[in-house]
Amino acid sequence: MYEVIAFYIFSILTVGMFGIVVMSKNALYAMSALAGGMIFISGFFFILDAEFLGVVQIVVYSGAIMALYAFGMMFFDTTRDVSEKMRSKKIAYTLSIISAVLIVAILCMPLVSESIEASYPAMENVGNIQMVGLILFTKYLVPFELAAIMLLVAMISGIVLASKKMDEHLAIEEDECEMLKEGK
Amino acid sequence: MITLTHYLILTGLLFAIGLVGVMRRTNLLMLFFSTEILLNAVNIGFVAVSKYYGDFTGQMFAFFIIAVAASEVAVGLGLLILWYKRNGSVDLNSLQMMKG
Amino acid sequence: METISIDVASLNLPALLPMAILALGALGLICVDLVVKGLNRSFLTMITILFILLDLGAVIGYNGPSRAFFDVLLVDGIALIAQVIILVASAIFLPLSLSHRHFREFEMAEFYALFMFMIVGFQCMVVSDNLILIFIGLETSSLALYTMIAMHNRAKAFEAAIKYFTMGALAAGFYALSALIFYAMTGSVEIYQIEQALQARNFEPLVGILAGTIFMLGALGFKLSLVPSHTWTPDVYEGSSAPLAGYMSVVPKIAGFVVAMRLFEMLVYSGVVWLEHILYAAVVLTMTLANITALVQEDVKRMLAFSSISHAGFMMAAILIGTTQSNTALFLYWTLFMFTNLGAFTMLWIVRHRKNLWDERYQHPYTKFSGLVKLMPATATIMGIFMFALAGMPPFSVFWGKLYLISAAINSEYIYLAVIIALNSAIAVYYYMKLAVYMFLKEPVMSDATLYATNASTPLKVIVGVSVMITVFAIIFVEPLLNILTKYVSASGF
Amino acid sequence: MEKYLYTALFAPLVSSLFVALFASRPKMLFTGVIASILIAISMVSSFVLLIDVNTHGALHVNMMDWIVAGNLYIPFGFVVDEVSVIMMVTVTLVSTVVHIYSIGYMDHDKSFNRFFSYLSAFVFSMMILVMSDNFVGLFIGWEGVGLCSWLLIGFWYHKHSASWAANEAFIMNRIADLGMLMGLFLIYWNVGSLQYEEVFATLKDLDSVVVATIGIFLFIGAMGKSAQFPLHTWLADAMEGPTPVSALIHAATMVTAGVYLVIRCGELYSMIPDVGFAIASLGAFVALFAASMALVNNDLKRIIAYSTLSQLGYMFVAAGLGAYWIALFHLMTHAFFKSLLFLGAGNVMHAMHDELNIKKMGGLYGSMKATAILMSVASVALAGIYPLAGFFSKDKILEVAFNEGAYFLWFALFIGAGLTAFYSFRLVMLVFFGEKEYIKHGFHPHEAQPFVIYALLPLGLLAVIAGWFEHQFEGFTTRLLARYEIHISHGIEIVLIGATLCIAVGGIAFAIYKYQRGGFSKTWEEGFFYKLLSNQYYIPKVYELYIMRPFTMLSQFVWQKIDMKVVDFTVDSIARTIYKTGEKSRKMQSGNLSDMLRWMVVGMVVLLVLALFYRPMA
Amino acid sequence: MEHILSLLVFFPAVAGLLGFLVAKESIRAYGISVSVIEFCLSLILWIGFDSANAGYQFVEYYAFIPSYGMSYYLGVDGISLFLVILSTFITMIALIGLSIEKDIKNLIISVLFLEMTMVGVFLILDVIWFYAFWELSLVPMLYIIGGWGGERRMYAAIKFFLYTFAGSVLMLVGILYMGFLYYEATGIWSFALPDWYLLQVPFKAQLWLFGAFFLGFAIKVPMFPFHTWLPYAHGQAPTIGSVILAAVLLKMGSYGFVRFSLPLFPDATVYFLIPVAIICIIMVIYAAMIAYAQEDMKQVIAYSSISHMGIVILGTFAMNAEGITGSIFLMLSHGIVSGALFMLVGVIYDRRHTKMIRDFGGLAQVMPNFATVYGIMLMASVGLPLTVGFVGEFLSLVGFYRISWILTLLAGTGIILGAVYMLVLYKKSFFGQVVHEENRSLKDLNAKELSALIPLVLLVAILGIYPKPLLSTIDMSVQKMLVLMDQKAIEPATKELIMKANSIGGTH
Repeated sequence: MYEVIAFYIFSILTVGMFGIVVMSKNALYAMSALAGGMIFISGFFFILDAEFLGVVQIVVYSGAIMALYAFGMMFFDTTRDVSEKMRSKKIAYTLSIISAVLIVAILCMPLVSESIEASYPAMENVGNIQMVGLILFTKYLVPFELAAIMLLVAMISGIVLASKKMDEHLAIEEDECEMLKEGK
Repeated sequence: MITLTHYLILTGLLFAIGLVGVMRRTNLLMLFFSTEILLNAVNIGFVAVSKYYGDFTGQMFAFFIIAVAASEVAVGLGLLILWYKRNGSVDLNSLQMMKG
Repeated sequence: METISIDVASLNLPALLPMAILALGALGLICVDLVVKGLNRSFLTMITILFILLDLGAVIGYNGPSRAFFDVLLVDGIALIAQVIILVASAIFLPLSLSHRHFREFEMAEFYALFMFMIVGFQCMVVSDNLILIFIGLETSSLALYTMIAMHNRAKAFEAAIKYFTMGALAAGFYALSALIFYAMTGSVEIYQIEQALQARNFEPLVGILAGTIFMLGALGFKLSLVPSHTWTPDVYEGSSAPLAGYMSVVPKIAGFVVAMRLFEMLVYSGVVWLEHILYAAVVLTMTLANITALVQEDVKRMLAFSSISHAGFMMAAILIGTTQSNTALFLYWTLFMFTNLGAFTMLWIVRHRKNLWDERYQHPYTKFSGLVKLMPATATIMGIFMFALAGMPPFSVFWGKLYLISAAINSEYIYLAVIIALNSAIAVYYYMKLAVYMFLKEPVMSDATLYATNASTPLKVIVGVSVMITVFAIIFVEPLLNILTKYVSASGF
Repeated sequence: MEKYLYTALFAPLVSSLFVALFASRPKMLFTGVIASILIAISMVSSFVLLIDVNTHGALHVNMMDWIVAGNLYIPFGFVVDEVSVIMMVTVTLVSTVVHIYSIGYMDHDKSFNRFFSYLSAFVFSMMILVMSDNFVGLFIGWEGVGLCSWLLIGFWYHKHSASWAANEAFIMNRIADLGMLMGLFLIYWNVGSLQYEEVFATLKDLDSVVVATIGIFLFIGAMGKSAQFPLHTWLADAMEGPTPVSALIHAATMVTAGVYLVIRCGELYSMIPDVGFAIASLGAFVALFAASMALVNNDLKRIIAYSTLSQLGYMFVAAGLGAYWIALFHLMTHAFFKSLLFLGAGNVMHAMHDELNIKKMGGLYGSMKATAILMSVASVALAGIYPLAGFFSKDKILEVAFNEGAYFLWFALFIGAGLTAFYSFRLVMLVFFGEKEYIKHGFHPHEAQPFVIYALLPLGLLAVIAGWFEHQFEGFTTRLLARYEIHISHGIEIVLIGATLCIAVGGIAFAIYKYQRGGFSKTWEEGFFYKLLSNQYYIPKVYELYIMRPFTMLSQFVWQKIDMKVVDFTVDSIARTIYKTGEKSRKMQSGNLSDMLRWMVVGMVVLLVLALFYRPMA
Repeated sequence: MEHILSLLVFFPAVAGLLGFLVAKESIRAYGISVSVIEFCLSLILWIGFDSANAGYQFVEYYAFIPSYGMSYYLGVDGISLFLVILSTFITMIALIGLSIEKDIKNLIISVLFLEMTMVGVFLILDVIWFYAFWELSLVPMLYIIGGWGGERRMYAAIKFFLYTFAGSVLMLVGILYMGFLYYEATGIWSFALPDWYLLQVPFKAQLWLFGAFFLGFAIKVPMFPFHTWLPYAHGQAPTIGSVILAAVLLKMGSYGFVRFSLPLFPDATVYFLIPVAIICIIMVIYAAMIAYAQEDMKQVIAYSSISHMGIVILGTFAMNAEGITGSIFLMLSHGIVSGALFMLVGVIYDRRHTKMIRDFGGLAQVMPNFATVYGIMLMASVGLPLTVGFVGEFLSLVGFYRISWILTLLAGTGIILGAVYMLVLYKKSFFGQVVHEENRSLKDLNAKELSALIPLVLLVAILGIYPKPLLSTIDMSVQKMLVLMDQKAIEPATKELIMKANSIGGTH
């Protein structure tokens, strides 16, 4: 019963939060809502006995990602209301509704099979974090390492893209700058 | 009782919300928010299925998805900053130099 | 909880060696860059190529079992072929950085590090049938690629990178959802287990499988630029530097093809007619729409972008047909296409000019090439050869791939597909020929030949020379290539 | 004897080729002389062959293979037998005279050399035509004379009318040639050979319908060359050529090729009397039809041309009714007097500075006696007055018609004889006697050079005496050709001859009577018949209006409307449609990121809808 | 003599490559020398050719891609021998008569490459390579038309290229399907034509394959209604382009019919015989009428080419030795005659820079030699006996007469209409008075032009009078092919028709 209540509360909250994210005109609201939504999602993780993921969710999303976004937002000066000129609203909304209906409809189907043997079943007496660690460093060591590389790539990218090197007009040609002014 | 289907429906709903955002947002930063929603929606599904099967693979996937999301944000923001520095706007309608 | 003991030998570490070499190389390069300032691009290029070659050696030298590292890695025939193609392509595209004029991205060690990480990503995509690893590989390579595009440091490059990135993010969402659906249905994220589980369930419920496939098609379709997820291609190609654009038209796609092959092949063989029809439609649409749009392009680079979409359509046709011959044809085609494409983009790179002298909007409008034969006969002829080769004109390289592909279609009774491919080649010949027409039949707009060679350098010329040789004398390589490819493809059960 | 054969055949070729070397040079007298000599050599050889055939029988040589493919075997084979040798003699004889005559006639022409080259080429073609031992060889000559006729009619090519007439002649002949070709094909696929011998040997094994078809097809060929109705218009127009050409080609030799063909295929036609009768009827019709047009014409050469047409009709009557030797006989005699007539007309033309309207002449007898006498003799011969050549041959034809019971044909020919006599002497009267109209027009006529006149003498002589050899001729030719038995009694025969003579003499007398008094009154010319006749029954107009113009318009229509607007347009519009689709599909590439993302979602949505609702059957 | 065929194929290409190094001033001489050598080589081939042997001679075989049945397979028989000689001869003549100065180096090199592809098409026995040469021939032609053509040269060149390319890609599908059928039947891949000859293709498949090949060939020939590229290509091409296009490239299509359609698909050939024949008739009459309506001298000849090709195809479909031999001979003769006619138009175009008939008139007075040569070629074109034009036309029509007399009669109207448009053209441009003052000072043929034209004139006469050496050689191979077709035929109707078409007498 407690689970049901939690599920519905979290569901309503996340949907609401994410709804704000996509609908709100104020970027700050949107970001805050996103952060909220992320945290509520970690709630689901706790309900689902994935404590480690729940923690990671909060730490990574709310801690790291949201901080980045906040930084970005300050940088872009979008704390005020943003005016978005949306093109062909009707199409967008029609598509949205149809896709929502379809995706939900499909996910309602009895997708799950009864006769599945778990590849990595939860073991008795072993905590979630231990289990995650165990699998992560055996079976998923390679993806884990690759993920490390990916993060490194992201880091390098972030550094390179935001660094002074890109700032100064490294482009040896200037032609596009003029074009830019003319164009937009 | 909350079944897996509930979670999957939630996943679907959130994913759809993400799609709505992707389609209607023209502010790039907020567009990126929407892509985060997409991934998070899927995460819920993974963890739920994982729970249902008593199998940890789903959690693993979710874990990696979080990592991916984090990396994407870094790169995405980097690109956005570059563009903003050049162009003073993060509206995607300003990205129309190339077409046709 | 008892301790887990794992036999190191069972991990089959050599399978991981190629990726490790490159990753370490990249790390090393960054470290060196920290210590030594102002490394010359030639050093960076060459050291990177060396690592790539080492990697290649490790790939070719691998002769262990196909499964490795808790079955996460799958080093089968197509993985090997794909890796070889990826590495060779990387090794031959990279020296394009040594152009006459200096581009700052090529001066930065980060670029090369990212390049190597990207290759690692691609390699991980092809040597696995685990959806997680594929996903991480995909993202690693994509993120590196986005950055490298942006490092060209032009407004258009940024625009291209952002477009590519945003669509990539959506595609990543699709990928994740698809993986979720498959996982929910089968309890596994490994393709061979998914296959078994689906068979055990007798492919029920079908809609679920279809939904999973659809989202996967969306994700891979983005990577392979299938209609309607192809819209990024021309813009990104236009925005990126020519070497990178050429590279993008070859390498990410071959990685994507391997994944698609692994995933769709099982579905095609499941006897789900729906899927066959959908793939058929996607293939036809991709080929035709891209071809038709390419007809009206005014810029050569954009035209090549659309043409590469259409070539990807041909390749999807090979996957649709799904016989050993068609899969062999895919690799044969792509190998031959790689060299020709390399040549074509190198030519664009060579004729790149500082200012947009010919057109406000485009770097390489057709008019730029007007009467080139009068100014630089050899350049024009070589460019013409590349164009006709891309058009599938015998006896140049791509023709043999196309021949084998059409033959594969016919042998599997896909007669109409064969006809459609043939008709598309006929349409495609127009826009390739258009460039030839401009170069050979029109009068030059500028009389200054040096305008066209401002970026030429010896390495570039060598590359063009090599690729033109391979393009023209492709017939010599076809037989050995075919034997090797058939052997590996059939050995891995496709 | 073969060497005589080859000499006879190739001397004209040598002449033509040799002279052709100087074709573009200004006049060189020796070309004409050498050509004449070579043709004369050919003539002599022909005479030798005539004697040889008379004593030793036919000569057959096979020079070399020509076309060999599949079962088809066509050699260059030549046969000199009773028929061909007669033709050879006639052709070479007339040719020689014409060549010599031309030296004088073409004296002032700047293309003197070219003329002789063409003329000799014609003789060569004609020789091939008559000497060939197979149908295709005949066809070579057939087309060869057509070519030379084209060249010679259009000799003065700067004249529009000349080149037009040349083309008309060639094209008309081509129409007929198609028929002939079809005949050849039919023969080949039924017989397996195109050699005369083999064809005639197997004829009896063939289905009669096939034989009849062959006969009709071949006759269509003959109609073209011999200018039978309705393919006759070219002959009158062909008078645009130099007069010697008219004499040689359009009177004596080429136009008779059709008759020769029918005679040559006598064995074939004798198997199909119905077709033969049709030929004869057509011949009789043309005899009358052409004569009627000659009555009112004022053009010196056209009158003679119509007369030729009429005489060809006579020949076809004979040939059609199976009297092949008689047809051949008339062919020969006609060649003599008709070429004489033409050459004489040439002298007149020369004297009158190429004026052709006989109304502007008159009284020329005073200034050109020799010509006047020769032409009068020829006219008498043509009219068929005893004892000149025309009498013997023409009378025979009338007899044949009567003998066959074809009284209607006989009557037509009978009337024709009268008309012939009338228009011949109308011409003679208007040209040589009566008022000297030419003075009003300021002409100063003079007689031709003496050697020209001398050259004409042999023809004049033959026009007189040729008929006397009737029996020898019959004996000689019927060795090869079918004999023709005349069943009518001697008495009736005498009556017939008398009647014919009477009408001929009557015609002459009427002409002399009328034209000594200045001819018919002007009111005649207003009459319907006069107009009809002088406009050649409006046939050229009909051709012009209902064939040429529609064809031209249709061609324009086919080109402009069908080829350009339909066929080509379709092709272009396919390309254009594809290109336009490209322009449209380009819009998809709006460059807007939002649109791009939406496209991806659209793709997903469409597929998902399909996944739910599309269920294909395997 | 061992590798003479390879030599023949690749000599011009190698020479063309080396031509890049030759100075511009002497490139003409170089081109002519190369083409003369090539022509001599082809004559040597003829001398060495054993005309009693109907099969392939000088065969060179080298397995190229054995796993896929592709090989480098050269061979020559009676059918192809003279077409090869025609190609080398026409190239030589065209180069001798070449009057273009602009970018001559590129032009000559293109022509040499073109020569390679032409000779290759006729000599190669591997179908894939055949296709390769076939397609490759388009490229130099594209360049020649587009680079040196008239005002609308781009349009013409692109149309020519795209049209023929589109047709041939479908042929490629057909080729590959045929290869697949061979594989299914024998378990071995092979694209060697002699191997394919041994295969009996199922009737249904024959129909489809015939269609696929037909499209490729028909566009090249060009057959109605696929002909509209030709007037543009000819109208815009420079003289040398028109000459080679008309003389040789069109023959590739008709050669394809003889080489592929007939022996590979005898039943389909018989099945489609009447429709194809009707198309031929339409071509003959329709093109002749259009030719009559033309105002441009070159277009007249271009359309007349279509008209004549109608007879060629008709002869090919006669299914008997007379017709097929005749049609091959007609290909040769049309090559010579139309080549010469296009050269002649080029001669006048060089002088007056116009091809409009109305701009001429009375040329016979000004340029007698020109008029004479023109007249001879004209007569050969209308098929006068003892010219080269007659033999082939006669044989083709004779052959087809056995199939249908009425269609032959209709096709025969071509000889009338041919005379009509040709003579009218001749009259308008050569006869009459000189109307335009510019024409009064025109120079007659110069030595260069004469040296190009006189060989053609001689050939017209010699082959018209003594075609036997050619005919008997061709006939030998054709008869062999007919026997093969008869053996391969599946449907009894086919056997019957072949039997009937090749026998004398009987009902029909």
